[in-house]
Amino acid sequence: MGVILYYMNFLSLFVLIPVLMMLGLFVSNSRKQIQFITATGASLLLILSGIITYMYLTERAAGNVAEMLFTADTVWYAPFNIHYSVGVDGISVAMLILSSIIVFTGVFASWKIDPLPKEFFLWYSLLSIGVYGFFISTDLFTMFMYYEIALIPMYLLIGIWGTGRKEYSAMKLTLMLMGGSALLLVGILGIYYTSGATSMNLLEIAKMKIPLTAQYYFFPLTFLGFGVLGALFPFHTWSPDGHASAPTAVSMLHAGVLMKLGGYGCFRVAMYLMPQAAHEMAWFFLILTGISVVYGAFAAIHQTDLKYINAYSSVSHCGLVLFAILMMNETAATGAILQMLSHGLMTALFFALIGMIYGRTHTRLITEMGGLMKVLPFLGVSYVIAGLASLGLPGLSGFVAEMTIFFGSFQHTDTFHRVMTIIACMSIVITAVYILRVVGKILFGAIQDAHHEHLTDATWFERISVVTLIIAIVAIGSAPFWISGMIHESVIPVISHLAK
Amino acid sequence: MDYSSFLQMREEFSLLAVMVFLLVYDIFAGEKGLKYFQPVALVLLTVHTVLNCMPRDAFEVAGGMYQYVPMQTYVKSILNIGTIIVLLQAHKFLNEDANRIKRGEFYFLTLSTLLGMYFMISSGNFLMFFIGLETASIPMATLVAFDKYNRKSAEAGAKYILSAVFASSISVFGMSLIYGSTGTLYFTDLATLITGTPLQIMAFVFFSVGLFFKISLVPFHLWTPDVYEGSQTNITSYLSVISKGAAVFVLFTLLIKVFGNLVTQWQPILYGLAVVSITVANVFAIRQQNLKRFLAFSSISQAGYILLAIISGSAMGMASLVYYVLVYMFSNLAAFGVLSVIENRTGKVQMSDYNGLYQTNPRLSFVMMLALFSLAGIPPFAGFFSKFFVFSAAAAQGYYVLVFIALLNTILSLYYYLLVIKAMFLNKSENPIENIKSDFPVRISLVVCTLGILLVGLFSTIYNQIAVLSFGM
Amino acid sequence: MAQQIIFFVLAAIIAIFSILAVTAKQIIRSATYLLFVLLATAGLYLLLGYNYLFAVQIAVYAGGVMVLFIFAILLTNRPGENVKTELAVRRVAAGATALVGLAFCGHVIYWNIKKVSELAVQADITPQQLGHSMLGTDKYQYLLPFEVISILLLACIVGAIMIARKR
Amino acid sequence: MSDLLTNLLSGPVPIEAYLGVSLIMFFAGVYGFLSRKSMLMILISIELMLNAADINFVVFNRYLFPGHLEGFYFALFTIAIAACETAVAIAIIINIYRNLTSVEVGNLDQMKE
Amino acid sequence: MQYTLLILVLPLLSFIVLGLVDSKWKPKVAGTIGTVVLGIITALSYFAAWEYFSMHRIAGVYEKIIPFNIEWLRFTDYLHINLGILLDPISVMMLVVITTVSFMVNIYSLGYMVNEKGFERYYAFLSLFTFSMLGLVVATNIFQMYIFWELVGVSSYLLIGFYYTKPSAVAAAKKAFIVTRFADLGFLIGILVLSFYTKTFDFGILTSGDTSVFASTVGASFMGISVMSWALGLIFIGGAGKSAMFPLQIWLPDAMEGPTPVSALIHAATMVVAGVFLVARLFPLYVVYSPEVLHGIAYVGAFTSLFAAIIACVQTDIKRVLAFSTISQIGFMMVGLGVSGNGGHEGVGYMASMFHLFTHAMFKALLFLGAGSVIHAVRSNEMSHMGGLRKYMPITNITFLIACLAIAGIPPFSGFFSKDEILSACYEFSPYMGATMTFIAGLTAFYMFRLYFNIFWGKEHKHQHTPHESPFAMALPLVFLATVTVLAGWIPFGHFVTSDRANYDIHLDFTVATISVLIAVCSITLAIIMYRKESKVPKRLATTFSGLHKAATNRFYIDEVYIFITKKIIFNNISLPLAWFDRHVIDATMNGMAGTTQWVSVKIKGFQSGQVQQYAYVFLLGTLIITALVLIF
Repeated sequence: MGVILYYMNFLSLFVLIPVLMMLGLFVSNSRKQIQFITATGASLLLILSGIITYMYLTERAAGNVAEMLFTADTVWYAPFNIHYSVGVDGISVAMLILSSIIVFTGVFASWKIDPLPKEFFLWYSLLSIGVYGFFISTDLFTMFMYYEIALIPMYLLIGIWGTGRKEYSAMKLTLMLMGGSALLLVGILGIYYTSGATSMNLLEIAKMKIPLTAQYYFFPLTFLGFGVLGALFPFHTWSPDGHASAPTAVSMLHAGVLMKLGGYGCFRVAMYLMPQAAHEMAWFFLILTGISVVYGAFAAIHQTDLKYINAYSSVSHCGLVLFAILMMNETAATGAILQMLSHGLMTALFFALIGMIYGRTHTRLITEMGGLMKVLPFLGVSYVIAGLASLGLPGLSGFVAEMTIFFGSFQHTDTFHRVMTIIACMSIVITAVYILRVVGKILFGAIQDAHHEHLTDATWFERISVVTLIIAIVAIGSAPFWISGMIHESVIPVISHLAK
Repeated sequence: MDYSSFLQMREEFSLLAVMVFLLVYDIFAGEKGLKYFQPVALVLLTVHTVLNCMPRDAFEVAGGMYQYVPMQTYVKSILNIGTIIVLLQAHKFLNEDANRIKRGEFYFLTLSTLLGMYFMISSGNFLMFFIGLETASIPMATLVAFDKYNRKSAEAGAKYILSAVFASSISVFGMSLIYGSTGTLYFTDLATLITGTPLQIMAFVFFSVGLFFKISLVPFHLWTPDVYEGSQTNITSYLSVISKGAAVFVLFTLLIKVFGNLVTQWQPILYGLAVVSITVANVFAIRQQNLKRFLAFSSISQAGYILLAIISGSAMGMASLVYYVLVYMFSNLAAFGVLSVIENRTGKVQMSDYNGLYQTNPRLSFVMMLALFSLAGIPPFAGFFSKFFVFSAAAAQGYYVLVFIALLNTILSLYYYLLVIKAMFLNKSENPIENIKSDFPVRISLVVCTLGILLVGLFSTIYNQIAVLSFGM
Repeated sequence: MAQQIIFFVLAAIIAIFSILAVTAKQIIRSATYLLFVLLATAGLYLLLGYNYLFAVQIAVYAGGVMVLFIFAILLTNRPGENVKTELAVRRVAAGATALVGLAFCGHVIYWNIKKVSELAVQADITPQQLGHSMLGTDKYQYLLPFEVISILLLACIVGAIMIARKR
Repeated sequence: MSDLLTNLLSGPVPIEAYLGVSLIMFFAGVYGFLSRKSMLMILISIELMLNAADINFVVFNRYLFPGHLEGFYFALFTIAIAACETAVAIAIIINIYRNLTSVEVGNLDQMKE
Repeated sequence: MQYTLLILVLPLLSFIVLGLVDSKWKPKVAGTIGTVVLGIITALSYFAAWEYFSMHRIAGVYEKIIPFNIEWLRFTDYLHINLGILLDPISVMMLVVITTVSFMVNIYSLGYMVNEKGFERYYAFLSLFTFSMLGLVVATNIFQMYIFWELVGVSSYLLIGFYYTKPSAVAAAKKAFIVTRFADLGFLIGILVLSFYTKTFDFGILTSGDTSVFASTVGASFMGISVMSWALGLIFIGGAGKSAMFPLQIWLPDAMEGPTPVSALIHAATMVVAGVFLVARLFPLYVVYSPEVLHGIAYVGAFTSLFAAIIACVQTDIKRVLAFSTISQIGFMMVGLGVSGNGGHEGVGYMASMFHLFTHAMFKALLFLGAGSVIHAVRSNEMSHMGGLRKYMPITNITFLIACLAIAGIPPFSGFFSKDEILSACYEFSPYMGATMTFIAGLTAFYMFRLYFNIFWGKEHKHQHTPHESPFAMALPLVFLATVTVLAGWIPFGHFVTSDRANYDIHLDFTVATISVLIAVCSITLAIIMYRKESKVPKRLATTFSGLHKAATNRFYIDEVYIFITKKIIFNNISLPLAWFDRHVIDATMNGMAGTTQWVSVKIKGFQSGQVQQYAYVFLLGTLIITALVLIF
């Protein structure tokens, strides 16, 4: 009866808090109350992620070498061996931190959302349930369930509160991601049934050996399934439209966290459980991800809509995540996780800023803006910082992640992999091109529109959101060792499993 | 002769008692007493449901004419609950002046079809089965034509009775061939006598199309949208949930119990039917503007998904099937409930009429949304779990390609479900449907459905209970 | 020998009038042909020794169903009006399908049925026996269906009246 | 084939003959159902189809499985059910006639696509 | 020598403080903070240099000191990025150069920039730059260098784009960043390749002479070229980008859009020599493992030098002349390294190159600051707007002249000594190289004096405001740098910086010196004739060699080539089609699938005709077909 409530593990708080937020929102009736509830909830989550990180690190320091910590396991659907099981390792902790930061900043970025604030935050909370649940799950079923939970609120969030061709984009995004999850579900079922495991728990299945022929079918399915969410070429087209139409906080959460579900899943599920197929088929996906990386960057050069630029840039950056994962060595994988973290933060920052700029100028076309640095110095400087993070400036998070990926990938013994790495490296130049183009066009130069002369700079809640993100970006960028170490040691079991 | 063994058929007798009582009550009660007709009926039905919800040990009556296994209790209970919900939703409709006079008939006919389904479910002989089937479908035709001065309803009635009779004559022809090739009509005897001769296979196909018709699988589904559209909404929901639910369960039992030896034949048949049903229905559904037609096609594709559970032919499949029917009942009845409330008040059933519904009727649109999400299989609503289990059951038997095709179709189905949600939440309307204050019984029904959608999935007890019994089938 | 001749006569009647019944131009003729077919079927039952069935067939069909038909025809038809058939295309399609179905089913049945031409000797079915098995609760006894079909009949009556009556 | 003919004419009536008759009846019914425009005609065709099944049951019972009366009873009940069907169908058709002043099946086209 | 850490930390703190407070403080305060911090670290650097050169010599060889080193990020067990401080002769020398010039520029800016908006921002960026540049030179490993290399690039970007409302400045900043970024890609790949084979980033290990580190590179080659050549060549591309070697020089002239003190600091004295420093840092590797790349560097340097010198002769924007002159001089340094061998007399090129780096930093900074002073006075960069300024700006005039003499290689100014060493190294390498470089030296003298005379002599231009001498804050650095320029030549540089860190006595090669001085004098004379007074000679020459003149004025159309490549090829032929492809092929495929489904849906609606008989027909057919299929298969 009621497993979730019954056997509480404190990791489940990550899911429970948003649920409570939803309940609170149900009964709330003024904007003040809504703001209070969401801000409190989001702050609690942020604090909780801090606590988890601290506990995790102390536990590890105390010499606990279990693959997953704080595990809890309750049988849910016994006939299908479905368990509600949770647990975290360094990777999940990193993702939880990311999610918490972005959920927190997203709340402030949509402080004055209109219309229907209550509904907005209801769906927003549901979305965060999906995200958190995914990262704490160790059971394939619950993972998949949370994954899907995260998909659906998107439709309404984009459709109701979005801009532009929102209905089209929302539909496209939802359907394409649903397509991904269709592939994924077949993959998951295949994995479970061919492995002969007696539970859907990841760690359990990992101990089993899935027959090679089965792996050949289910690895591509699973990888592609998650890959769609990770904006893998050629299934990335939901991303530009979707991000362009989504409201600020949703873009942030979606690009910042949801796309990371893809990478995380590819790593945790597809590759971890089917190592042999991963080895043999990696080349194909490497080419796809390589295309993603370069292609996304090139496509971004030519866009004129800020959100499109950032969306294509996300395609490129997330491509790099999958690319690194496929290299199957510790360093590259660490880099991939770092890149998820870093890209999550900076793309959230970007979308937050774009949202704020759009809220003032009512345009996202770079041709219609200019010289905003003069009237919006805070937003301008933040935008430059985000841009610099994105193009991989040392001291900001992007650099750490990208370098770890490149150096990790280049350690591969095959020439093919190394050549691919070099091709992927090219993206950093192209990134610089489009980032500087945007910065130059919208922030610098002369003001294009007379109305823009009288814009006001960021308000306090917008500043909270932006500053939090910048602090996180700088923190990771300038002191990467602890988080990199934490991730690295959690990557090792997976990679060593792959190496067998 | 000892008729005491008949008393074991508690479900049937108790329902029959309710029926007879209502018939008498309807005839003899005065104007005053008739006021309480519906509440009395609903209370009696609830009592009947509660009394008969505990499974008992398996038994046979009338020399195997009637066979009971515990699982049937659950199925019958699901049908009971569904019927009660439908009747709650029909409450308002039946209180209208034009219909009050036919109220007793409505209840009697509905319950007699339900009784027919009971017998169909518990039959142990083709004769019983056939009578049950007909009891479930012939009075249904009169229900479909219930709103007899409505041209659409009359047409739907005609279409239904003609199609149904055609289907049952093919089916009965098939039964005759089964009899001809085996010499018996008792299920227990047939299981061994059916050995897979071409005649038996042909007989089997002829026979089963009768059921396919009831489940409305493509290409035996063509009547469905027309009839669903034409008949009164509550009857449509009854058709789409109760009648279909009983039929899928029976199909599964028969396939296992009687045609177990033909498994190599019926698996590919169902495979093809599942693929075609899901796909064709979805492709049709995306274009529908009338929500009743829309839900008709949706129910056809849902039937296709149920076939996945049947194909697996396993205990797991059986449990998934019953569970699927339960969840499908809650979801579909919630959707139809909203539909009927709105149709009864405003007569609007077009999708474009629903534009901006959320602005004026947030609760109704919320329930509708939950129902559609559940039908689309979105977590954390119950529909997700039921779909997952069905897929899981099929995958366990190695039908990965089938699962894959079905899953691809979920994209399509999500698309059209989202169209409705889009209409309600996203679209703006010049003259939206005014705020509707639904009456108490409907509200109860919607609350029950919503709770069902929300909780049946999250609480595993229900499924586990079903699964425990599924091994006895 | 007489049996054979009777059979062939009946068979011929059935075959011919079946086809006539579905192709006749006037509906009243059609109904009449149907009556012939039903009567001939009753004759077959008699030939096979099922007197009781013969009686039921005549009573129910000729006495009940046909009356219903005639009433319905009189209610809905202006006399002398021909009943239209479907377009030629559809007729051909229907005919072809029916023929294919006939051939196909005939083929399957013919090659798979146990070929018996001798009738087993069977004692007459007495009314007592019938009554027994009709009201018994054992195997091969039919009280339960008998009861259930009464419910069906009741429901049908209720339904039919509800539909057919004014208001 | 000639065997069959001689058997037919000289020996006792073989089961195939009965089945042939019922098949013809059945498919005549099918043809009627698919090709006639009047709903009453369609109903007549249905009667043919059901009747064919009855013949099958009776013949099988008498020829192949004379031990019990299963086919016999089935036919008996089917006759009753056919009567029910006819009654309800005719009620509905009359209702249609009241609504449309026609019993042509082609007029039932309010709902499509 | 732990205190050297302060040299890095202080400017960083200064950046953070100045960056965060933004416009809350009075501009003066910000400027003062920046300058004081620079003053402190300059003093620290001088102290460190004194301590290092006087105390840390063991057996005649300067030791390498790593006073501070922490692990910043670990890639693998053997590859980890450390952040630390490496002190050896070249890094200590660079510390001195950077802090000195930076300090001077800070002081100068107090006068030059005082009226600009965003004064604090300016000082914040200057601090950031100083921090990054210092971090670069003291890097203990190649990756630390790369990190600071990038930071230097971004500070350069920010400073060039300081006047962000000016489109040309924004464009120049962007160009500078992207071009160097492109080169950095080479650097990065170079590091990838190098670290892949050597399994280390550490300079200490790489340059220790331990061959076991390179064991795996033996015989490893890619496309017929050994991996070490690939690695070192690619790394050089990075250096070439920062040091504006051909063909990556295009960003530097445009970078003159930034404030002039910035040009003095970044684009003359410090950042642009980072490439030279990089090659010098990895010199032991170049010499041992890939001499062919080293020679390539020499040729690239020589060509760039010549190329830039020719262009410098015809430019009319004084800062651009100086920019091309910078390119040309860096070419000299590259040549010096390229022709050098390792150790002792062989290594004279290395020593000379470093020496030239040092002297050039001083006199080029001086030139830029002088030019800034002039621009400050006349508010224009164009030569035609100047002339006859010597009367108004005596200090500027004299210091500028000193710098010109130094760069022209006239003894006893510092440029003479360093350039002479390079030339003699060139002659030892090959006579042709020597001759070319001598010719370029002559060109240098010519265009510098063309510049000088055009500014301070010649016809006086009508000024709107009467030009006046710069304030004290600007004059002081000029005087200080002029003094250094005069005296620096006498530093016994070989005692401090050599390729093998051992002592080496400089001795002038008088033949080479005489030739070069003669040529310089001739060139100067020519310049005097042509530009001291207004004359028709330049015009006539320009018409005679109109093709060459036009090409040189347009910088040999290299920018156009770049624009062609970026705009036409990348932007229009790759990016645009890709964007199109994305929308109209990939996205259209996805939309097409949806569209097809809709289409099918419309097409098959006829099945649902509403006709019961058709339904029954389908029903029957379905039954028969299923039966048939099952029976047949």
